[in-house]
Amino acid sequence: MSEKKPKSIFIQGPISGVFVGESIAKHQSKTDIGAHALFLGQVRADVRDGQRVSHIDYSAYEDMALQKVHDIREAAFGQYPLTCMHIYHSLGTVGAGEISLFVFVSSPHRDAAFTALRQIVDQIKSDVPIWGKEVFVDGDATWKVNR
Amino acid sequence: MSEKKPKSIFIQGPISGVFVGESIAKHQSKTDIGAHALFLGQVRADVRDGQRVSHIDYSAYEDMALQKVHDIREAAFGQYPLTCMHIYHSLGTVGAGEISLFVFVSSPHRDAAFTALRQIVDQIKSDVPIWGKEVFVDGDATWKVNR
Amino acid sequence: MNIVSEKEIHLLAFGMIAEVLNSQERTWPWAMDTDALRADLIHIFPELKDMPFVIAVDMEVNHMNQPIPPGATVALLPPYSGG
Amino acid sequence: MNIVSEKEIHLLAFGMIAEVLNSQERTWPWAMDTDALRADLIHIFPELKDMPFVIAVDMEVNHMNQPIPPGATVALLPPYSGG
Repeated sequence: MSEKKPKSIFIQGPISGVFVGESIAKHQSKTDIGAHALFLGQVRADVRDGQRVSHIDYSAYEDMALQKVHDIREAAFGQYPLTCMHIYHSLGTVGAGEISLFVFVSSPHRDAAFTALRQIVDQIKSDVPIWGKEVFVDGDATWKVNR
Repeated sequence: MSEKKPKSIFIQGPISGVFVGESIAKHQSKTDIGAHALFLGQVRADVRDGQRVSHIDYSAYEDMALQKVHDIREAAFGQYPLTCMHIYHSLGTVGAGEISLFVFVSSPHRDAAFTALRQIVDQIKSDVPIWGKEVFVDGDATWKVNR
Repeated sequence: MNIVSEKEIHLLAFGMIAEVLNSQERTWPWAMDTDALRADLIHIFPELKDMPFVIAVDMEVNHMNQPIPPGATVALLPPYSGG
Repeated sequence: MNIVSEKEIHLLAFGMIAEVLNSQERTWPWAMDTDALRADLIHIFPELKDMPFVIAVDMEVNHMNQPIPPGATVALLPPYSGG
């Protein structure tokens, strides 16, 4: 365990469009940025065995998740010329159509932002201990499986 | 020329974070979307020959630009399983730190959104008749060159 | 757009080319193809000789020489720099 | 976190594993390594036999068998599904 606890990435409930818009606006003073690439993961109302997903309940091993995200951040900053990076993930209930993951990467030129964004999102899905339980409209539930 | 004029992509002046946030929020009713990928092009305060860029003045051959964007859209919808796509570009003055290009691609899964986003941004830069004149703090100006 | 006669074209210019022509939009004597038009333009505006631009005829760019119908809308397009 | 004795570990469980254990957090008898712990857990909770999970020892996952220090924080992690 590191001495310093990494900054939290967790937001209780969904991530709003307003929050994303405000995050973007905060970067106007960083005039060496030429490219922002953003990813937003949205909960789908998937139908499984005739049941439609109403919402996902997210939980996490928070301490370990923050360490993993810290490692993902450091690796990306070491590989690509990035100006900044912000990562947010929901905990608790996020309804169908709402946003549960927000990754925001900025760089002077677009290639680094695109490549880093994709890598970071893939690593968040594969390496960060977060779980989603899909709750159906009728109250049944199943644990989400990432592709 | 096609019979039907394509929807405009042009916004007078910079594209705001609020506008991006509102665009995102409008997609909450589309519950088959799982992934949004967004690109924002921001004006850099580059220094050339000791002069710092204050703003860019954008102009376009609007009719042809809309045709080209229409072609880019149709090609991407034909190639990838996309749910929706929005493209906006500024005309007129956009200051350093402000946003002049906003591309927003949504799909059920993230791979299509990432791949389509990058292709669309590259094609907008290479195929759409838009020009930026970089105006320096002291009033001098030079025509922007895309990398 | 202005009405152009059968022996004229509608000429649009953008970016640094518009600065040389000192206008974005004007009528211009018809030329039979884009090579001929380019020669006519360089004759009047010698600075264009060293400036890169392509010529769109009715919004179509062809990097080969292409015919110009009388009355066409012809646009002079320096390298794009959107985004 | 609770204080655990030298012959205990602090056991965390997540996702569908937490549902089987009916708790997210408990003390558990120390086992010398992750293979031994897995066997102990399956003995008490036979459903775990057919459920995929990895074991993190003090937040480190090693897909090989790894030793468990007494007093360690050990977490049972089913496949991640964030995003």
